[in-house]
Amino acid sequence: MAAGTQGSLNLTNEQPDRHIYHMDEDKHEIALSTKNLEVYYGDHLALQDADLSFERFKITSLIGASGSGKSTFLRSLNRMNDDVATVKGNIMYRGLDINSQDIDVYEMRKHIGMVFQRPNPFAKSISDNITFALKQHGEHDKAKLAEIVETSLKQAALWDEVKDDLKKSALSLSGGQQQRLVIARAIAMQPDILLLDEPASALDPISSAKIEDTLMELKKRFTIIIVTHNMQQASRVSDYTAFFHTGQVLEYDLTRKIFTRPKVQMTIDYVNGNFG
Amino acid sequence: MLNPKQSDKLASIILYTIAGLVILILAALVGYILVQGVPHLSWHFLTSSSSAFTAGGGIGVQLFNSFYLLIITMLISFPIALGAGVYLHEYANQKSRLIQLIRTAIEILSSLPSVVVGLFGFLLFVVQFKLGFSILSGAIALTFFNLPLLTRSVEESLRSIPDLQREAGAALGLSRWETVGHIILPAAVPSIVTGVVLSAGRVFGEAAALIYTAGQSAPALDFGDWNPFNTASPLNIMRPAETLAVHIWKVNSEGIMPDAAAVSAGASAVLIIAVLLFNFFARFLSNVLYKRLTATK
Amino acid sequence: MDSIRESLLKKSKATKKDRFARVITFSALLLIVVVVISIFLFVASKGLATFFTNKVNLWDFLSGKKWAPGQTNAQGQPLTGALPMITGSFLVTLIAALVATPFAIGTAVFMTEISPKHGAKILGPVTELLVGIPSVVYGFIGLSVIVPVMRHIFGGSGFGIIAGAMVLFIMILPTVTSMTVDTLKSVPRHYRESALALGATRWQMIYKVILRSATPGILTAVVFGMARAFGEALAVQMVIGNAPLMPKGLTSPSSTLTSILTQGIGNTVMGSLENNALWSLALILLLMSLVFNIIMRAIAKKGAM
Amino acid sequence: MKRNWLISAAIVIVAVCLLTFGYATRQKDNGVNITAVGSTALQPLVEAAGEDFASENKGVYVNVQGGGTGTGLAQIQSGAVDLGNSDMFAGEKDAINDKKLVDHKVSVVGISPMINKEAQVDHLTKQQLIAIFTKKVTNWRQVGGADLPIILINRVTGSGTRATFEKWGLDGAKSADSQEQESSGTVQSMVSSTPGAISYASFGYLNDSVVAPKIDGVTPTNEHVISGKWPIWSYEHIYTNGQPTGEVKQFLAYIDSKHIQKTLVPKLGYISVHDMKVSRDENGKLSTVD
Repeated sequence: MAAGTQGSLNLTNEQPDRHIYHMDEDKHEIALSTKNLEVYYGDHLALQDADLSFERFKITSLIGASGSGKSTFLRSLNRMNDDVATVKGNIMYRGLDINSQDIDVYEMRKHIGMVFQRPNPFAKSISDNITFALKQHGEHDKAKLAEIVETSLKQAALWDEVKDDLKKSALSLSGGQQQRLVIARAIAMQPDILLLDEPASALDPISSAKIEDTLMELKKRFTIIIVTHNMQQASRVSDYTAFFHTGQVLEYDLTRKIFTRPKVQMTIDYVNGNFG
Repeated sequence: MLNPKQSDKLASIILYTIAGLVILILAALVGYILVQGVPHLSWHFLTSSSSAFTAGGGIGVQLFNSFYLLIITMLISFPIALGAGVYLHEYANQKSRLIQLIRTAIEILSSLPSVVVGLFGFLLFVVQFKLGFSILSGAIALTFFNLPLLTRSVEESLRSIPDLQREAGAALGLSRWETVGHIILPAAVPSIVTGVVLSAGRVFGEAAALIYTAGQSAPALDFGDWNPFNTASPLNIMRPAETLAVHIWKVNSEGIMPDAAAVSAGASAVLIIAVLLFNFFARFLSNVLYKRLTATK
Repeated sequence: MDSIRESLLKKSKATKKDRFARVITFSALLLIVVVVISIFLFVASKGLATFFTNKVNLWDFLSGKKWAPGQTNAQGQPLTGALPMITGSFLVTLIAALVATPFAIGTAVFMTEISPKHGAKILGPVTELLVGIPSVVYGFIGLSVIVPVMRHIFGGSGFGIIAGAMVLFIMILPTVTSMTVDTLKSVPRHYRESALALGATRWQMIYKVILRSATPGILTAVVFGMARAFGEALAVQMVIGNAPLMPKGLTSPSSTLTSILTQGIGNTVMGSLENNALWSLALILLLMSLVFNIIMRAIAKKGAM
Repeated sequence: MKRNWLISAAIVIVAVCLLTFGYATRQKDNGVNITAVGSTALQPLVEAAGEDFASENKGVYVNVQGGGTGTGLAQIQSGAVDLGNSDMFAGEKDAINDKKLVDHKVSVVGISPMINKEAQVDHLTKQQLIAIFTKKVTNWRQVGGADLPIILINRVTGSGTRATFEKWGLDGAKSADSQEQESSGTVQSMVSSTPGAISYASFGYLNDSVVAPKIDGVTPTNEHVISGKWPIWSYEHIYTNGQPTGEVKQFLAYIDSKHIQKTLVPKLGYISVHDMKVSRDENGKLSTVD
C-alpha cells in the first residue's frame, strides 16, 4: 500500500503524509520489529500497515488518540489479541516470526512480558504474586525465589514499602503499589521486552512519577514499549515515539524530534493538544 | 399528581411493605415446617429405621441415604460439570453456533420435569444396564438432573472473575490451563461453592427422579459393617436406598402408619435442618479453601 | 540466544498440558451433550409414537378438550385432547409470574438500593434453604394453608388455577428475586451517582435509571422463573385439583401437563397408547422449555445492544 | 508441589488397598436377590414379608419397589423383575398380554367411599352413590345431607382402586370427570380437609377424620367383605413370569403361609385370602367357597 513512503528519509520541505524512522540494523541493535502488521476485529480493520522497529534497551512510546490503534498494536506484539482479533503480518523477534502458528505462545510471552492499564495482581500474597509464575515454570529453589522477590521489588521501587509484609494479600495494597507490584511481577520473569499499556493512567501523580522513575531504571536491562496518553510522560521517559492515528502509524522518530520538529501535520496538531 | 418528594416517600413505603411481606412469607414457610416438625424430633426418630405400618418408626436409614447419595452424586457430577464449565467459558469459541446450541440444550434439560429423568434412568440403568434399584442408579439419574444447573453455575462463577486476571496470567507466559487452574478457579471458589450448595439442596429435596432409580425401600443397614461390598453395609452402592425426600413423599401418599402426619412433618423439618447444616458446612469449607488457595487473610 | 529460539519453536510442557486439559474438559462437555441428546431422543421417540404408531392426529392432540387416552370417541379415535393441560400449564405459570414479578422487583430493589447489608444476609441463605424443600412439602402446605384460604375467599372447593399459581409463586419467588438482585447489582455505580447528582429523588433514580437499564435482566429472571414453574409437578398437582377439564374459571379444578404426566406414568403400561400419550406431554414440555429459552436469549440479546 | 503429589499418591494407594481388602473379605453369601416392583398399595406387605423371609433364609434379599401397577405389570411381562405387584387382574390392562403371567392372589382389600364430615351423610344407597359419581346429584342436600355442593375426587385413571370402585361400587359406570389424585394418602387428607368432598380408598385409610358411609345398609367392614355382603373389594396380586421356581417360589409360599396371612395381612388392613367365603374370577363371576 503506502510502502513507498517508508524506509526512505523524506528530504523535501513539503509536509509528508507519513514519516517512519528507518532503523539501520548495523547501527542499532533491534529487539523487535513488525512488518505489514494488520489487525481485524471481525470485519473491522483496526490497524493497518504497521512497520516499526524497536531498539534494544530503549524506551519507545506509542501515542495517539483513543481508538487510534496503539493499544491494539501493543497487545498484538505478544499475541494477547489472538482470541479477539485476526492479526496478519510478521512480528520479528530473534530472527523468528513470532506471529506464526509454529511459535509456542506461552514460551514467547516469558520473553515478552506485559503490564496493563489497570493493576491486576492475583488474589495471593505479595511474594506469591511474584514467585507464582516462576514456580510454574519450574523454579523451586526457595533461596533463589526469595532473592528474585527482593531484586524485582527493588527494581520496581516497591521493596521499601512492603518488605515487612510480603505475606500480606496483594489486594490490600494501594493502586499505585499494586501497579508497581505488577511491574515487579513482570520483570521477575527476566523478559527481554516489556510491553506497558498505559501503566500510569489510573494512578495519582505521585505514584505515576514513581513509575516513571522505575521505567528509567528498568531500561538499562529491558527493552520497553509503552502506550501512553500523557505527552509529558512520553517526552520525559522515551527515546523513540510513534504517533498512531485512525489505525495507522503516521510518524515514528526519535522522541525529541517528534516533540520539537514533527514532520507530519497531524502529529503537530496532536502533540500541541489541538485534538485527542 | 404527587410531587417528586411525595412519590419518593410513597415508593419507599411500598418497597418496605413488599420486602417485609416477602420476608414474612418465606419466614412463615420455614417457620411452619419447623413448628410442625420439630416437636416430633427425638434421638430415636433420627436414628431408628422406619416402620411401614406401626407407629414409632424413625428416619435414620433415610437420613444416612440422603447424605450418602448426595456425596456419590456430587463425586460423579461435580468433576463433569467443572470440566464442562471450564471448557464452555475458558476454551470454547463464544461465538460458535455449536457452543450456543449446546448451551441451549443444557438449559432445556434443566427444566425437564424430574420424573422424566427418573424414568429415563429407570429404563436405561435399572433395567437395561442391570444396575437394579441402587444408589448408583439413583446417583446417575441425579447427575443427569444436576449437571445442567451445576455446569451453568460453574460457568457463571468463572464469568465473574475479571478478564484482567486471565491477561495477567497470560502475560507471564502461563498457559491457559495454568491460569485457570491456579488463578481463576481458586478465586472462583466461593461462588462455585454457592452453586454446589444450591444444587445439593435440590438433590436433597428431589423425590420424583429417585422413585424409579434409587428406589423407595430402605432395607435395614448394619452400621457396624463398613465393607462396601457387603449387602447390608451402609457404603454399598448397589443397594436400594430410599432418601428422606422420597420417604416424605411415600409417607404422604401411601403411608398407613398411624403417625404418618407426624413422621412426614418431622422428616420435613429434619430435611430443612440438614440442608441448613450442609450449607453452613460447605460455606465454612469454602472459606478455608479460599484462604488457603489465595493466601488472603 | 539459540536456546531461546529453540524453545520458542518447540511445544513447551505447558502447551502440552494445556492441550490435554482442553481435551479433558471438552470430553466432559461432550458427555453432557451425549446425555442431553439421548434424553431428547428418548422423549421424542416415545412422544412421537403417539402420532406415528398410534396414528393420533397432531391437531386433535393439541386442540382436543377431552383427555381419556384409554377411551375412544364415536369414530374410534382415542381421546387424547391435551388442550386442557396446555391451558392449565400456561395459566398457572403466567399468573405465578405476574404475581411474583412485582414482589421480586420490590424485594430486590429494597435489598440492593435501600438495605444492601440485610439483603445479602437474609436472601442468600433463605434461597438456598428453600430449594432444598421437597416439592411435596410445598404441596402439603398448599393443601393445608392455601386451599382453605382460597375456599374461604372464592368459595367452591378451593382447588384450582389460583391455588396452583400461589404455590408456584412461593416456589419461584426466591429464585426470581435473587436473579433480579444480581441484575440490579450489575447496574454500574456511576448511573446511580449521576442520577442523584442531577437532583433526582431516590425513587426517581430507581425507577427511571436503575429499573430501566436492568429491564432485560429482570425479564430474563422472570422467564427463568416461568420455565421453572412450567416444569414443576408434585406441588401443583396437589392443589390444582388435577382434573383434566378445560378450566372454567380460575377457581375450578384443572390440571397441568406435568401433573397429568407425573401421576399417570406409573399406572400405564410402557408402550401402550396411554403411556405414549403421556410421553407426548413430556415432549410438549421439552418444546416449551425450548421456547422459554429462546425468549430468554432474545431478551438478553436485545439488552446487550 | 512435589509433596502434594506424594500425598495424593498415598491417598490413592490407601484407598485402593482398603477396597481390595474389603473385596477380599466381603461376605461370600450375597446369594439371591428377589426384586418386586409395582403397586404401591401392596408394597408395605411384600416389604415386611420380605424382611421376615430374609431373616429366616440367610443369603436371600427381597428388594421391593413401588412404581405403580402399570410399571409392575410391564416389568414382569418383560422379565426385568422377579415379581410384579398389581392391584388388578393383569387381563384388565389392555396392553398386557397375560398368557405367560401367573397370578398369585396374596390378599383381599376392601374399598369404601369416604365422605367429608361436613356433608353429614353416613348412609347412601348404591343408586345414590352412582348418581353422585356421575354428577346427576351435585348437592349433599339431595341425598339427605347438609346444603353443601359435592366435590368429587377420583383416583387417577389406571389405578387399581379406581377400577375396582367403578366396577363394583358404581356397577360399571364411569365416574364423571373430576379432579384426580395419584395416591390414597393424598385423597384421604383431601377428603378430610375439603368440605363436601367424596372419594374412595381401601379400608386401611379409613379413620376418624372421614366418614365411611353404609351402602344399602351394609357397613364397610372386613366381616362384610369376607361374607360377600360388601361388594367393593379386590384381590392384591403378585404376578410371576411363568411358574415360579427356587427362592421366588419359596417366598410366594411364605407370603401365603399362615404366619403372614394371620399377622401381617390384617395389620396392614388387608384380608387374608384364606378367610374369604366368596371368590371372584377375572370376569367378576362370584362364587362361594366352601
